[in-house]
Amino acid sequence: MPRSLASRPRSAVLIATVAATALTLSSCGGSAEDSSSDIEPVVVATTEGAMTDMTPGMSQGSNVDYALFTPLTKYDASSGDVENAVAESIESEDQVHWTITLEEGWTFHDGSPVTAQSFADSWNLAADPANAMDNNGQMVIFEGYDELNPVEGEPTATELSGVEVVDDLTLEVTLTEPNQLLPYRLSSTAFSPITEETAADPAEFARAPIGNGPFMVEEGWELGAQDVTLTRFEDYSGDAAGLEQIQLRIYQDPSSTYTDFQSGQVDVALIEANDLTAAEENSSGEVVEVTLPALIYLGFPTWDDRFADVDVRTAIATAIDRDAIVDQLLEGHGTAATGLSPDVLAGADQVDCPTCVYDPEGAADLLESAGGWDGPLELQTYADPVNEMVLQAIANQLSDNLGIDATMSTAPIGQVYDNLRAEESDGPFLLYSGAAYPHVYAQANALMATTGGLNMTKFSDPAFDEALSGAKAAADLEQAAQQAADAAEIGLAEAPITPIFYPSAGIVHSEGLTNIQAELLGGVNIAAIERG
Amino acid sequence: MLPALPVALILVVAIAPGPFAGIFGNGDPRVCDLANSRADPRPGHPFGFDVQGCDLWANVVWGTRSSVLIGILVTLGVLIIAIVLGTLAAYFRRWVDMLVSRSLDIVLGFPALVGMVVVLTTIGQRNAFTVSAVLILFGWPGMTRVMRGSALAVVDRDYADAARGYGASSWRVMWRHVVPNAIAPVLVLASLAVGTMITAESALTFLGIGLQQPAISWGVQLNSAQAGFRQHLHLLLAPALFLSVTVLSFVVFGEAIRRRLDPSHQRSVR
Amino acid sequence: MTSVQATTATTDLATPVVRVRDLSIEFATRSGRSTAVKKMDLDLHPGRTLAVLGESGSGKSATARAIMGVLPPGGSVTSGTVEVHGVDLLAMRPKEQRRVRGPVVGMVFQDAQSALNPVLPVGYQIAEGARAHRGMSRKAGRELAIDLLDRVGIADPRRAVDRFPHQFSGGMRQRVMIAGALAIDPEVLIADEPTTALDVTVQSQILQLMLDLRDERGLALMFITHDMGVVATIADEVLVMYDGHVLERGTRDQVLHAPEHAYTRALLESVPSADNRGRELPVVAAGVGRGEVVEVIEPESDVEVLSRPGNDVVVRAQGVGRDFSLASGGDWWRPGRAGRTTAVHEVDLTVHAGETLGVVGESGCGKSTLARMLTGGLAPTRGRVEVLGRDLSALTRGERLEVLRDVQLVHQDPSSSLDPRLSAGAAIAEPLVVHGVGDTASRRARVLELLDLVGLDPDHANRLPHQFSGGQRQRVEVARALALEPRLLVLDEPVSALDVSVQAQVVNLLMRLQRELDLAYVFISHDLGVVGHMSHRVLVMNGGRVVEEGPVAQIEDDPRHPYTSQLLAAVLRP
Amino acid sequence: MLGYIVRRLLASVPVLLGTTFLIFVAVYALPGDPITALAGEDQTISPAVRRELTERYGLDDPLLVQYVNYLTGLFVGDFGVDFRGVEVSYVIARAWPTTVLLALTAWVLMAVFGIGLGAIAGLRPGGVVDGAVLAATTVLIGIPFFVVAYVGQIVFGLEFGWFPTSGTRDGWPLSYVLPAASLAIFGVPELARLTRASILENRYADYVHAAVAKGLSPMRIAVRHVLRTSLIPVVSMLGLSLGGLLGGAVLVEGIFNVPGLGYAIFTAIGQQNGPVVVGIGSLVVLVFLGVNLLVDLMYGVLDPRVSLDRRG
Repeated sequence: MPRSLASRPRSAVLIATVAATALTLSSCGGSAEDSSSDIEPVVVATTEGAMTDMTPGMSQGSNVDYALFTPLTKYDASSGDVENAVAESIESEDQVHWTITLEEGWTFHDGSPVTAQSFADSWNLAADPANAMDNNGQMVIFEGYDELNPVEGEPTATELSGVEVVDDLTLEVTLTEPNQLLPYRLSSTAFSPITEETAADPAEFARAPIGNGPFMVEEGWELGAQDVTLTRFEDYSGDAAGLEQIQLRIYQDPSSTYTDFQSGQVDVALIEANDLTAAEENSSGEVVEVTLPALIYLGFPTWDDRFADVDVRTAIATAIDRDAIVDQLLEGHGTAATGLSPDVLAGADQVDCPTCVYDPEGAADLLESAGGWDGPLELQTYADPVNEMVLQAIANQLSDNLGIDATMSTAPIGQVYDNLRAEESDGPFLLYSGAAYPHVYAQANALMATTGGLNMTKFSDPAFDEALSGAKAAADLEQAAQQAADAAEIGLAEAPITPIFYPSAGIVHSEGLTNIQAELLGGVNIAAIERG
Repeated sequence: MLPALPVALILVVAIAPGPFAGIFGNGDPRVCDLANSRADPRPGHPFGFDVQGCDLWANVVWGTRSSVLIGILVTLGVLIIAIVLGTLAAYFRRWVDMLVSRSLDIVLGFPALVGMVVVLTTIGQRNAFTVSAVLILFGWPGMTRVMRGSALAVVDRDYADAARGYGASSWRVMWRHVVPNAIAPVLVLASLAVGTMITAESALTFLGIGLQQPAISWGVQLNSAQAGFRQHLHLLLAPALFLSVTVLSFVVFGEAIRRRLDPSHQRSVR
Repeated sequence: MTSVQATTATTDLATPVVRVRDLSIEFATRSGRSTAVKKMDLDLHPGRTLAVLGESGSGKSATARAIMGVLPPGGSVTSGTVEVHGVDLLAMRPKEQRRVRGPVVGMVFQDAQSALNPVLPVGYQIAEGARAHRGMSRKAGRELAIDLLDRVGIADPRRAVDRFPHQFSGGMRQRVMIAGALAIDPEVLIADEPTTALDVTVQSQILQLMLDLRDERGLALMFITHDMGVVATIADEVLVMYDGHVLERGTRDQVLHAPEHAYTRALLESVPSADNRGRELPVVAAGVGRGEVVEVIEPESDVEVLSRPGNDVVVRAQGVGRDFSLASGGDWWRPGRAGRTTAVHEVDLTVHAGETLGVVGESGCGKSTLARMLTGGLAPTRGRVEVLGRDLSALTRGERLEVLRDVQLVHQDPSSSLDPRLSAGAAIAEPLVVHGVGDTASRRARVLELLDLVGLDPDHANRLPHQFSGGQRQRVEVARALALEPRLLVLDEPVSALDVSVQAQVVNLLMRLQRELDLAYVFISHDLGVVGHMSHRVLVMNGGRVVEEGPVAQIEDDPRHPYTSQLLAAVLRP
Repeated sequence: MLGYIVRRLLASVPVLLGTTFLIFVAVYALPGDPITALAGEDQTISPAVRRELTERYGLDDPLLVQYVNYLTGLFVGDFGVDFRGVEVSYVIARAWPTTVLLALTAWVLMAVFGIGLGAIAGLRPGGVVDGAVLAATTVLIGIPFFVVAYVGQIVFGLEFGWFPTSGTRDGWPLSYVLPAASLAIFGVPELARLTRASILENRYADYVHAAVAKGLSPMRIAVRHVLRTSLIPVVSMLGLSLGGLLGGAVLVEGIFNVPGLGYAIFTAIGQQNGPVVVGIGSLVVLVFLGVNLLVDLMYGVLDPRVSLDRRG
């Protein structure tokens, strides 16, 4: 259906999910297992986008990626912490040089052992520009990336100099700058290991992946296949999967999954917020609502003189009634933003957002004292039904509370970003930002740092940048979280962006299934599902 | 002519929606309160409220304007192109006909919807005029084809020949004899096209490439209604009802024109 | 041999196969109901021909269609019986009717082109009746069709049987039609003007065929026609209809030679021919007659009033010819195939002021192409056309327009040569507007003058073409042609679409205009009678060539070319 | 006949060139940077990767060079590689059968209902069926199709459970009924009206009267004489409607999650995946031209008056 046509930034296309509210519905955490194989396999809906290329360098962090691959570390949905998975330890003295030791006994689905080389191969493959892999940019943390990816001219290296295999179970990694958050980053499937065969010919394994995750595919699938069966990997070294088999039902467009769920064709599906109300009112099946580790925010084009004054930005930000938008417009399916990320992300609950309050009178006074507003105001977003709905409501509120003639317009997503990058837009814009890894630092860095990947406001504040760098170089994770939160507050006080809400999605599942959890950045945790 | 009444009424609403919107009290489509979001109909608000908490009746009435404007604009555009190209092709034949017929084939060969998506995405600008222009761009071949066929028949009639015989210029023959006599089937198609084009606009908007807020049109309303129509059916029904009635009025009107122009009404529209 | 002999059959006259009594037919029109046929009686006897004579709208076709149950929409029988072998056909149930219509009474329609389904092979259409009624197999039906095609005179019937109607000529199609009716072996055959659209030579062949079939099979034939010549050829009894009423009935000789009713007499006298050459024709006042009261306006004098030609040459053609490339004219990327056809070979002709040059020929002989070349509508491939001494091809566009004001074309079918949306006044004024003659007021005056000249009333100026009768339309067309005061009118079959009585009016008008305005005419027609009536000289065309040229008397009495003789022999005379 | 086909094929060359070029230009002009779209807006793309991709897809060549390269490939049956590294011919091959099946099913439904209803109405004008058909077709024109599709999905798929609500897992015909019916509904009213008008036109033709005068049964006359001739314009419209059906497939395939060409091309437009858009676009145009040729050949069969060698 058309609403998903306009793709969101990537992590959103995947309907990314960190289960902030991460519920374990039923507490029977045991492996009450159903061994009778003649029972119909549990059908889990997924999107075609998640199934195009499963090579870690191309992976998108979907729940299927996590079912097939297990990286060095793993995010715990219930606590919000990062734990070791394949790694036995990840240690550093200076946050630049790291020693990674692997746990013994991990094997790939084909029986070959998971070694230090398996990780080095994967990272080198992704870092090589000749492969033009999507996750090439993530390898930037490793020393030697610049030699492989020079700004101009030919590469002067073929492998990352910062990744060194010491022995089968030990890696020595050198980073380009101190980064206390490395364990968080390594939990991404982009950093999963690959077999020797995959390294030699990645295209061959794109849709017949040999991973090290809790599930395996016995045969590959064709592009466009409608069903793919996953079988439990019995030699998995982590927590064994709850079900013997899972049938993935691949949707081109996730919007019809709810209808299919109702008609009994699907057992577990991630549904969009629009369908949540219907799902809650409907008796068939059960619903788990999850808050996405993402933020919908309003950004200001700081290159436009009209928004140069922080008071003007603050006035606009505080004239928005976030609670009304979430409660009325979104029918409660979302969370009014009080910071940069849902609280479950590390450090997120320590962020205070001065512009996230609703104070219409104060906003009007503030705008008045800043010189008032002249002329129309055009808000922008890309074509997406929720974005359009929310932005229209914001426009209405600005008109009502500030007396500004506010309207909205939409454009194709590519054009919106192109215009912003070229500084050709002249109105505040409503955008989505998903956390690249479960840490408030990720959002703060992406949205407000001078070099941030999603810094569309062209905001640049040395004080903020410095504070944020300090967080990365912090002595421990706790301190890193606190410093990142402090930095975020510095940025938010300048109001280059103002957070609006954290979007929600829902997992519906048929009765008889338990332990339905959200996976990091990718829908339901497939391995956790149990019958019972 | 009785069938003209609904069309006339719709035109009046399109030109001056204000009084009609205000019949039940709240006539301003932009007075919105999120507290009323998706609220059901209640006294003073016969159609209830839309997602933004605006009065749906006022919105639907105001939506008549852009929907009907687009319908008429596109039909006029297509009609003019059809008359000009169809007549020229039929009158001059040879390379003019070849050119017109080939371009016609090219556009017809294009799956129109896909073409419109590509072009509208490319333009980026989406207002009543660009949407109309795109609908015209992909809508002209059908009517042009009919006009060409109809004009071909007229050009072959003796009176066109007779006019040339007493020295009338090509321009005069086309304008005074060919066009008036060939236009009937195209006019009928045109009256039907108004309705079709209104639906087409709503389809484009549904695809997210038609009009967009803050424009008020039935397509925009239907588009925003599809999100939650299962819980709030009135969101979908109100604009759909108006759309259907409008299209129907124009269809009935076209049918009446057809009967009038073709008393035997045995001749096919095409 | 093409002359037709009527043989009088001697069958029992007492028991008619079909007996129509008190038949009335009405049509629903916008302005209410109108009576098409009023209390009609007729009998059809085996082996005999009843000719129903009448002009358009007289109710003759409606009678036939009512018998066959194919009245056009809106038509209905309001009273009367149609007894076939003593049983009333109209009272039967549809299923029983189908056992009569077809098997007992067959029908041949006027226009075989439209009465044959264009998308079915003729063999199928001939056999389908027999297959339906006699349960004949497809194969047997095919054999039957081949037999019948052979019988109606179609060469190579085994191949013809699989062809489609459009692959046949008009006369052949009519034969196919007849074969289709005969396939069910009816006792009665109703033929509704089956030869009207055909050339004279073909017409006489078809009539002969029908007479042969009548005698061979003892058919009772009902033959509907407006043509006195046809009546004289084929009828045993005649029934004259006018406005739904039977005005006169009797044997052929009685009606043709001793008509009782004034209308019948007027009809007979108003047929133009060399015999009444140059004389004014009697006219039935159109629309005056209601029922049995018909007003006939007899000519004021019975003397020849043909104009005397002058010596000025108005138009001269020298060796003009025209080729057409074939329809498969190729595509845009390559020129048409070599296929070209010659419509007109080298033709020479001269027309003087006040003179009528008759051009006679059958369809496809190049008459119309010649007409268009003379009026500048079509450029000749060869030779040249001079109008008042100026060579058309040597003139600039503007000069040509000026010169061509003196030459105007009058089309065959006035119903299509007048723009249906322009009033008569506007149509007549059009040439004046185009040439910038006068202002609005003076043009209006000129229109009234022209209307008066062609015998129409001033208030006719505001009427639209469809509000005129056929004859009146032809008058409007003539008035338009005269608007620019031309010296020459090229008349392309100006009266062939008109009824006899109307034809007489137009012929009278044309002759009067010639005398008054000293006009030269090129009068093109397939009808030797009309040409003989009003021409000074005649040009006979065949296959795009002029085969004979000379004064009327010489052509009529002493034809030198065999084609001319053939043409003359095929003419049916009352 | 053969000569005609060859000439027609030659004549479609400029049309094909024209349309593919137009699609090419339009895709070229799509806003946004395809490389950014490829990786995702929030991904950082190193200049080296950008160079590699630009090189790989020839993105910095002038438009005409790209077009000529594309055509050369097309000439040997190579549709190129899309921006996700998948052979476009592969994308087409997997989506093609589904869409063809869907479009053909819709086509048949449209023909059966359109012609059937039109014929009943036309043979008994003014009757109850005629009135009902006229009313129903008029109302149908006024309802936006997606409303019809959703309602059909919910009523027949969900409430009654007669048909699957989405996907093509249950194969033909079960899985195809709902989407095909939604697709066919666009065409039924117009087709029914055309059939009705065409029948009314032929009902009182002389040859029908001639058939009555032969005492043929009404059924035989209706089928053999009236319908046969009346269907000629209908066939040509059916042919033309295929383009519309393929276009409509875009919407319907999305709503019913049918993995076909329509959805592929629509997604590709969203992702600025030019090669897929151009590839599928060219293919659809090619199919359209082919179907038109077929329709014209059919015309020759249905209407012997039409001599194919004389049509340009």
